[in-house]
Amino acid sequence: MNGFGYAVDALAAWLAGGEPGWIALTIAVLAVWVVPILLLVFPIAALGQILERKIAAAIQRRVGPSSAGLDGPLRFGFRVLLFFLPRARQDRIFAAFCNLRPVRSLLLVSRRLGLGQFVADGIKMLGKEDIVPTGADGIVFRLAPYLALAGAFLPFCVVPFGQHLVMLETEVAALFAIAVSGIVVVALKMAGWGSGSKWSLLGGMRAVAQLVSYEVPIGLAVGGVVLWCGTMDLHAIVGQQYEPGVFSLLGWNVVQSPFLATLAAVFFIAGLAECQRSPFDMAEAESELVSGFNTEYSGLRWGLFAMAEYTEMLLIGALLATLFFGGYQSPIGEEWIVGLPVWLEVPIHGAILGVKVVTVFLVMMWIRWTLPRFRVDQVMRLSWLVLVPMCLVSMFGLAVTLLAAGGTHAGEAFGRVASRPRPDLHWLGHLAAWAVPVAIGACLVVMAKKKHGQVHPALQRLTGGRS
Amino acid sequence: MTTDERPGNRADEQVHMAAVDEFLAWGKEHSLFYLLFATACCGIELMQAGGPRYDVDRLGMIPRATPRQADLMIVAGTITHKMAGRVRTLWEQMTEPRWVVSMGSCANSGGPFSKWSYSVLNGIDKYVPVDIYIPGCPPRPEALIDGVMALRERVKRYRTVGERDRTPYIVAGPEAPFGGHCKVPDFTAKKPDGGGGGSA
Amino acid sequence: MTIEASTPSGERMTLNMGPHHPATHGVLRIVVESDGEVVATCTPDHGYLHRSIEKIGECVEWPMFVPYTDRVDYVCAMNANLAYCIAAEKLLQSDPANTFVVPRRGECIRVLVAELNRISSHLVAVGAMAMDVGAYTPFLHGIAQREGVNDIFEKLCGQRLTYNYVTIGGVAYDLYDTAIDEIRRFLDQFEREMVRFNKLVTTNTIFRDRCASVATVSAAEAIAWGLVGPNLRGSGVDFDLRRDEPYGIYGELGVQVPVGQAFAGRKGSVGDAYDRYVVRLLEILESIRLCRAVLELLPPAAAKANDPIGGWQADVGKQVKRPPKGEVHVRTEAPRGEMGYFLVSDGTKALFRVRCRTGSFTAAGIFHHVMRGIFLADVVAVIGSFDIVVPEIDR
Amino acid sequence: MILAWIHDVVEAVQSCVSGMRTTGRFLVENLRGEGGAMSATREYPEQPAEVVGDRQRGHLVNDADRCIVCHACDTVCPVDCFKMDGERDGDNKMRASRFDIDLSKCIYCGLCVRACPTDSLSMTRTFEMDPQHEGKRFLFRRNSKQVDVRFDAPEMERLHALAAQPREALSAEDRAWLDARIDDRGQHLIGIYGLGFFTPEQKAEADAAREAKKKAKDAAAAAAKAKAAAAAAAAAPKPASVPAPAAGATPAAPAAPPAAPGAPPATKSGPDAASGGSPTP
Repeated sequence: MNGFGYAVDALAAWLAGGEPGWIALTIAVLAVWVVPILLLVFPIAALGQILERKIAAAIQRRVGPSSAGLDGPLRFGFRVLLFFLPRARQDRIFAAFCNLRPVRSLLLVSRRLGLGQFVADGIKMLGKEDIVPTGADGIVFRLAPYLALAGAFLPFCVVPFGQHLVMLETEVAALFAIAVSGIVVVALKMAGWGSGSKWSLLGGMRAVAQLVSYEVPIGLAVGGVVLWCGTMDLHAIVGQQYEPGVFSLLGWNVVQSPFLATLAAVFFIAGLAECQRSPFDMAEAESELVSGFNTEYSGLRWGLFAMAEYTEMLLIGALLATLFFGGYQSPIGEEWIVGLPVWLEVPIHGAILGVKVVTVFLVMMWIRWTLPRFRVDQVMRLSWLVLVPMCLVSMFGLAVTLLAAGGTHAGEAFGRVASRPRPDLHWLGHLAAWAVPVAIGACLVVMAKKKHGQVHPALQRLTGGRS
Repeated sequence: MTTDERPGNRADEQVHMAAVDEFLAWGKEHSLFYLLFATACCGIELMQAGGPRYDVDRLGMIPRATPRQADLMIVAGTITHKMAGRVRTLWEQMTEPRWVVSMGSCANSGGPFSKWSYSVLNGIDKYVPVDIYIPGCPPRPEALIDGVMALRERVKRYRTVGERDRTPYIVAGPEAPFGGHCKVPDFTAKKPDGGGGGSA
Repeated sequence: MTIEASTPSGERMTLNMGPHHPATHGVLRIVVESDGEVVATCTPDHGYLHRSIEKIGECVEWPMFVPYTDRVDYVCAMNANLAYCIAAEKLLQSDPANTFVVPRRGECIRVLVAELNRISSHLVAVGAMAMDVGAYTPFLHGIAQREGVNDIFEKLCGQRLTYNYVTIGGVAYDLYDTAIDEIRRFLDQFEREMVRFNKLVTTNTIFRDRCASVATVSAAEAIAWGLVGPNLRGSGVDFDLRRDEPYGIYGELGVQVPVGQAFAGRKGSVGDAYDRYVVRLLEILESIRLCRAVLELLPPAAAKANDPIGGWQADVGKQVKRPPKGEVHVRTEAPRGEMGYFLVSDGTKALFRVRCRTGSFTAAGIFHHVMRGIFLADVVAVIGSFDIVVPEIDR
Repeated sequence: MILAWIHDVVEAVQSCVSGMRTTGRFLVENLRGEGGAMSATREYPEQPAEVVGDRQRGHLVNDADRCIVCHACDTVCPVDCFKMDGERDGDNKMRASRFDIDLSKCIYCGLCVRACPTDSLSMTRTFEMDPQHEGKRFLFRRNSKQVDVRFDAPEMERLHALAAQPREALSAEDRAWLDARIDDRGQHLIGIYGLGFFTPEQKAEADAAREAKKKAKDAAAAAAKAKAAAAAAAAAPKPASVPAPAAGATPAAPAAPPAAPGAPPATKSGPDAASGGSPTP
C-alpha cells in the first residue's frame, strides 16, 4: 500500500506485474487521477455553460442558444482527416456525409440544443487578442486564472468517485478539501489586485471577504458531519452512510437527524457563496462592479475563470453528496452494485455520484436565475449571524443526540471499516431524534409568525391575495 | 492591425491554416458577445432584442458589461460630442477581433439631430470603424438581427491567421464583393489598450 | 462641475460610474468617491446625452417638434407627445379666433395610450431595478410583457418606440378595428402575469432587504428637492396631477393615487427605495383599471375608420401656421412624474422658446443628497428606484 | 429578538422557495411550449418577420408617378432627409426628376406621409434594406463621408464585376476608380431611395435639354408670332406653312424623362412586402 488508494495500487501492480516500481506507480497515479477529472468533471463543467444558458433561457421563456450546432467542429474534423484532398472535394464529401438522414437530423438536433455553443465560445476565446492592461501587474495578472482553476480542481483528489476510485486516500480528506479550495481566495485576490482596475480591486476585496467568511460555516458544517461520523476521511464517511437493504436511503446522513439536514442546507448555501454564484455573486456583480474581479480579463483567461467557477460548483455538489447524501451509493440498495465486477461497478458508482452532483448543479442554476443579489453587509450578516449560529446549534444538537443515543452501531460499513461506527439508534430513537427538534422548531416558527408575520395589504394585493 | 506588407504566403492558400481559420471563424460567428452599451432610444430596442420575443441569445450573443470580453459593440443611440471620445475609448478597450454595429439613425448620421443640433455627432463612423449600419429610428429588433446576420457573413470572411480583412461589404451584392479592395485606415495607430480604467 | 479631491492619505477612492456602466440606464456619469464599500460623496455628471432638443424646438415648426418630444422620454413617448400637444393646443386656444376642440374620442384615445404607455414605462422601471439588484429573469419578464403594449402601439401607429401618434388637436389615427378587444385581452393576461412577477421579485426577502431603508427621502425633503411623480408619492406625498389638476378626461375617471407607506414592514421606512418601487407597481394596477374605464367611456367611431381624429388634416394644421403670440405652461403626469412644457410663441411659425420640465431631472438632483453613506451596491438600486431616463435629464 | 431572527429566516426561505416555484413553473411552461403569446420567441432569420398592423413604418418610399414635387414633405420634414428636383413634363405637370430619401437620416415619424397631398409617399411594411427588391434605384451606400455619393445601376455592375477579381489583377485605373467609390470606413445597410440623375454630367445634360427645349419653344413661339404677324400683315393664304405652336412644343417635352437612362422607373414594385425569409445573401 502506497497510500494512493486501491485503484492506484491495483493498476500499478497490474502494470508492473508484481511489486510496482516508481514508473508504474506514476503512470497509475496519473491515470487514476486524471481520468476521472477528464471524463467526469471537465465535460460536465464545459457542458455546464451551455446547460446554464439553456436553463436560463427556459426560465426566461425564450429559446436560448440554438445557432451553433456540431457542424462546425465536424467540418473541421473532416478537413483535418481529409487533408490530402483539395478543398472542394473535402466540401463535397462533407456535404454528402451531412446529407445522410441520421446525421442530418442529429446535426439539426445539436443545433437546436446549441450543443456547439461552448465549442464556439471556446475557440473564439482562443482567438481573441491577449491583453494585459497597462496598469496591471503582469505576472500576478497572468497567474491568477490558473491558480483559480487549480484551487477548483485539486479538492477532487479526495472525493471518492466509487468504492475503488479515490485518488488520494487520507485520514484528513475533509480538511484537505476545505484547505485546498482556499487557493481560490488567493487567486481571486490576485486577479483583483493584479488587474490594476478599481472595479477589479473592489471585486477582489469582496471575493476575499466573502470567501473567508464562508469558510467558517462550511468548516462548521463539515465539523458536524465529522462529529457524527467520527472520521475526517471522506471515503469512511461515505462508508458510514451505508445501510443494508433496499432502503439504503435511510442510511444517508441527511436523514439521520434534523441537525444534519440543517447542516446540509447550510453547507449548500455557504457552498453557493464559495463558488461566487448568485445570490452571492457580489464579486463579479455585473450591474454594480462592471464585471468584478474579471473586468480586465479577456479571451482565454476569462474562460479559465468561468471554467473554475463551474468546476467549483461541481466540487460543492460532490462534497455535498459525499458528506450528506451517501456519496456514490445508490438510494435503492447497494448490494446489487457491490456484487458486480469492478469494471462495471466503478462506472455505475461514478454515474450515481454524477447524477447527484448534476442535480445540485441544476439547483444552483435555478437559484441563480431566480434570486436577486445580496448586498455586501447582508452577505456578512448572513454568514455570521445566521449560518454560523445555525451550525453551532446543530452541532450542539448533534452532540446531545449522540449522548442520548449512547449505543453504537455494531456492524461494519461496507468497503472500509469506519474508525468509529455511527450511533445505532432504535427506530424509536430515530423518531425522537427527528420529532423533538422539529417540534421545538415548529413552535418557535409559529410564535415568530404570529409576532412578526404581518404583510402590508398593498403587497397582498400585488401578489393576488385579498386586497 | 494592418498586415498588408507582411511577407510570406497568403494564409488562405495554405491548406491547414485555412481549415483552422475556417473553424475559428465558425467560432467567432456563433459567439458574438456584445457590449452592453445603450445610450438612448435604440437601447430600449436593444433590450427588447435580448428579451424573450426576439432573443439574440439564440445567435450566441450574450451581453457583457466589460469591453474586454465583448466582441461586438452595438452603438445604440445618439452619440454626442461629449460622449464620442468615450465610445472611442470603449472601442479601444475591446480586444481584437472586434466589430461595430451602428444602430439607428442617430449613430448612422446624427439622424433627427443632424440638422439642428449643435451637440450631436453626425455619425459614429467618424470615431470608430463601423462594420454594419442599421437604419431605423429606432430599428426594430428584427432589423437589428438582420444587421447581425449581415455581420456574421462578414465575420465568416474574417481571417484570424492571415490578413485582417476590414473591407466594406455590401449586403445585397454578389457572393463576396469587394474582397480585399479597400485601403484600411490605421485605426490602431494609437495603442489599442486604453489602460486599466475598466469602463470608467 | 467640481469633484472633491481625495483625502491626502488616499483612503478614498474615486470611481467613475459611467458614462458607460451597465446600471446607469444610458449615459449618466456618476463620480463616486468611496471609502471602501461606503459611498462618501456622489456627484452626477450630466450632458453625455445632451441633444439640444429644446433648442431644436425653437427652429422647427410646431407639429415638427412632436417627433422630438418622443425622444425626450423614449420610454413613455406617448406621454411626452401628449404633454407637448396639450401645451400647444392651449396656446393656440388662447387666440379667440381658434375655436377648435379635441374630439372626445380623441381625448379618450389619448388617455388610453398614455396609460398603456405608463404600464410599459413602469415595466422597464421595475424590471431594470430588479436587474440592477441582480435578478435578471424579472427584467426579461418585464420586457416580454412590454411587447404586448408594443404590439398594440405598432398596430395603432406603426412604430414600437417613438410613436409620433398624439398630434396637436387630436391623434394621428383612429383605433384599428380589433383594438378594443386586443387591449382588453392584453390587460387580462397582463394582470395575471404581474402577480407572478410580484411573487418573483417584489415579495422576495432578498430584494426587499436590498431596498428597504435605502435612500430614504422624507416627505418634506421630497417636496423641497422638487421630486415629482412616483418618486414624490413614494415619500408619502399624496399628489397626482391626474387627480388634482385633471387634464383630458382624467377628471371623469376618479384616479386613485397610491402613496408610499413603508411597504417593507419593520425594516423599511416611508420614502425608501422599496416604497418608490412598490408605488410604481401599484400605479401599474391603477393604469390597468384606468384603461378599462376609458374603454367603457369610448364614444363610437366616426363613419370613416382609420381617419385621424382631430389634428393633422383639420383646420388645426392651418392654425399652427399663424399661431397667436403668448406663452403657456402645461404640466401633465408622465410615468416619471410631472412633465411640463413651457412654450413661448412670438407669432411666427416656430416657437420662440420651448422648455420642458421632466421628472428625471429633479430625481438626479437629489442623488448626491441621498447617496451619502450608503453602500456602493446601493447606488445602482437607488438609480433604479428613482427610475431616471437620461435624455430626460440632459434633453 | 430570537423570534424576529427566526421569522426572518423562515420568511427568507419561504419567499425564495416561492420565487423558485415561480421560475420553475416558467421553465415547465416553456418546455411544454405554453409560454403564452407574450413570450413566444420569433426566430427571425429562420422565420419571416412578423410585422403587425397596416400602419407599419418600415421605411419611406416615393411613388414617382404620383409625385408632384410640391415640397410639402420637405417643408414638414424635421430632419431634411429629402432632396428633390422637379420639372414639367409634356402635360405641363410637375414631375420629379430627382427625389432622394436619405434613409440614414429619416426618423420614420410619418409626418411627410401625412402631409403628402397625392399619397405618393408611403411607408413600407418591410424594414429590411434589400436593394434587390427595390429595383436598381436603391442607393445603398452612405456614411458620413459619402453623403452625396450616388451610384447608378451600370456603376454598380461595374463595382461588382471588379470586386469579383483579386485586387492584384486590376489595372491601376480600375483600382483608382474603385478607391474613389468605396468608402474605406465600412459597409452600409442604410440607403437612399432615389430617382433622377445620378451623376453631375447627367444633371447637366438634363438641364441642357430642358434649356434647349425651352429655347426651342420660345423660338417656335417667336417664330409663330412673327409668322402670324407677317401673315396678318400680308394676309396671304399660306396656312400649311404655319406650324402650330402647341404641336411643336408638346412632342419635344417628353424627350427628357426624369430617370437616368438604363434605370427602370423607380420603386414601383418596391414597397411590397416582398422580401420574406432571406434577409441577406
